[in-house]
Amino acid sequence: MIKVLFFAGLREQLGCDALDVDAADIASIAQLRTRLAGKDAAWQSALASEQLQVAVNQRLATMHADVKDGDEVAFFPPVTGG
Amino acid sequence: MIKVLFFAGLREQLGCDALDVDAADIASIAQLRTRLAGKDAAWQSALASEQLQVAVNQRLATMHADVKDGDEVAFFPPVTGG
Amino acid sequence: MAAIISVSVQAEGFDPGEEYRSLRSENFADGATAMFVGNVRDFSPIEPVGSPVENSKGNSVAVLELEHYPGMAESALTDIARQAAQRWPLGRVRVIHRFGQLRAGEEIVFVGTSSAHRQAALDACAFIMDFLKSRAPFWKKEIGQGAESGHWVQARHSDEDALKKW
Amino acid sequence: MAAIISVSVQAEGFDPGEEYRSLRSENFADGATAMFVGNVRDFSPIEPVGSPVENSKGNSVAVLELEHYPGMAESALTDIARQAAQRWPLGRVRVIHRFGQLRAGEEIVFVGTSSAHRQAALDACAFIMDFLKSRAPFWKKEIGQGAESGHWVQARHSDEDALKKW
Repeated sequence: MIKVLFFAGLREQLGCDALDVDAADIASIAQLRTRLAGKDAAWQSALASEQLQVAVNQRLATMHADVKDGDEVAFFPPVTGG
Repeated sequence: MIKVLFFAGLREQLGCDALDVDAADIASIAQLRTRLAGKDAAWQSALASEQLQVAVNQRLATMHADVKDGDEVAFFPPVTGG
Repeated sequence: MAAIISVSVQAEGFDPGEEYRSLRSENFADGATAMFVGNVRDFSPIEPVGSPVENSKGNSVAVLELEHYPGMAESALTDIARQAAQRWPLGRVRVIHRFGQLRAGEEIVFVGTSSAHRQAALDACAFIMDFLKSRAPFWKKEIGQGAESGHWVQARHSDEDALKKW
Repeated sequence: MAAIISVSVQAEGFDPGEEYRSLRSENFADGATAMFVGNVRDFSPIEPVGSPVENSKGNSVAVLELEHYPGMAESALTDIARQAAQRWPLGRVRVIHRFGQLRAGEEIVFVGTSSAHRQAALDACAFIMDFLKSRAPFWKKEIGQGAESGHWVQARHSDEDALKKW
């Protein structure tokens, strides 16, 4: 399983803060994103944002990053702390 | 009269923190400096420093600045506050 | 000598005066201390009479809600502080970032650096703030007075651009 | 809107925490506060056994004596603060510089700036420190433990060079 987290505006858009995704057939963030976007139109729209950022195991990553069983992946909008 | 002040290391070298100088024949800082340097060898040496800074009426000035009766002129080494 | 780095991600408030004392305590090697504090703003340059209180840019902010990614927030801030300590000769680095609901005027973030050199302390403080703004997982939501839902603050390009100078 | 500028040249100590509170008091427009504090250092990287305590660079400083040019010191600091306020959108500027005898660890100088913009607050704080270092009439003399006379701190070229970036 891959643990997937969503934060801030994205979390609200999806109405979901976390879910588990079967790691079979998923080797990259891009594949994970495609799988999630396939759930329905709302997910497709929310995950289509070019500004979307991703972290793998709590470190910022790119959409090309590898992902494997047991990883924690988080999607979120650009950060606005400070 | 021109009121002349000396600070920090220069004050100690000269053994003098302030003196009044007759403004007659003195129109510039350079002339004032020459007059003071003429007092004796110690003054000549102390006032010869290229690093010497000057303020006229409490504002930083150059050695070419004008000076007139009633002005306050201060000579001092490079500042080291902060 | 490695810098002493301390990072906190917390709901509670903090006292910048106390943080200053902690940066200085038994610290005779560092003559320079730089600090930055970010507070919740609350201002209404244009507030027409009778208009509803809005939560968008430039209007009155009653409450700021700060969401964060627990775990990653701490490690991202620690990573940024370490990068600063590798780049400049720092004695101590202190970073605090709050989360949860904050009211106007309250402290959000504190960055403090001490060094033997003023430029190092100042540059490191600015560096940490710049990276924190664009790399640490915190999100701000402005909730206007009386408003039920809020407005997510949008990231600014100028914040991302600020990283280029380092 | 003109910045509120406050400058003090004083023998007494000050409390950076108190200065922070003063910069923030009823200040809801500025979300950013930058501060710099300079303290008297006291360190002895090389201190051979039996050597006399010296007051030169790198050795133990028992007392720092700060001489200043009364009147000009205040006006020079005010002028620097005003320049900063013309250059950046600052809400408040606070500058304190002490004179007289200070012991290791004591505060010498405080610069605090508040602004709606973090970069403005940080840059203005650094700008004021840079100009203060090379343009405000203060002179430091290090007096070693037990030493009767002292050693005037020499100005560094790097401080003059620091002005070029502004």
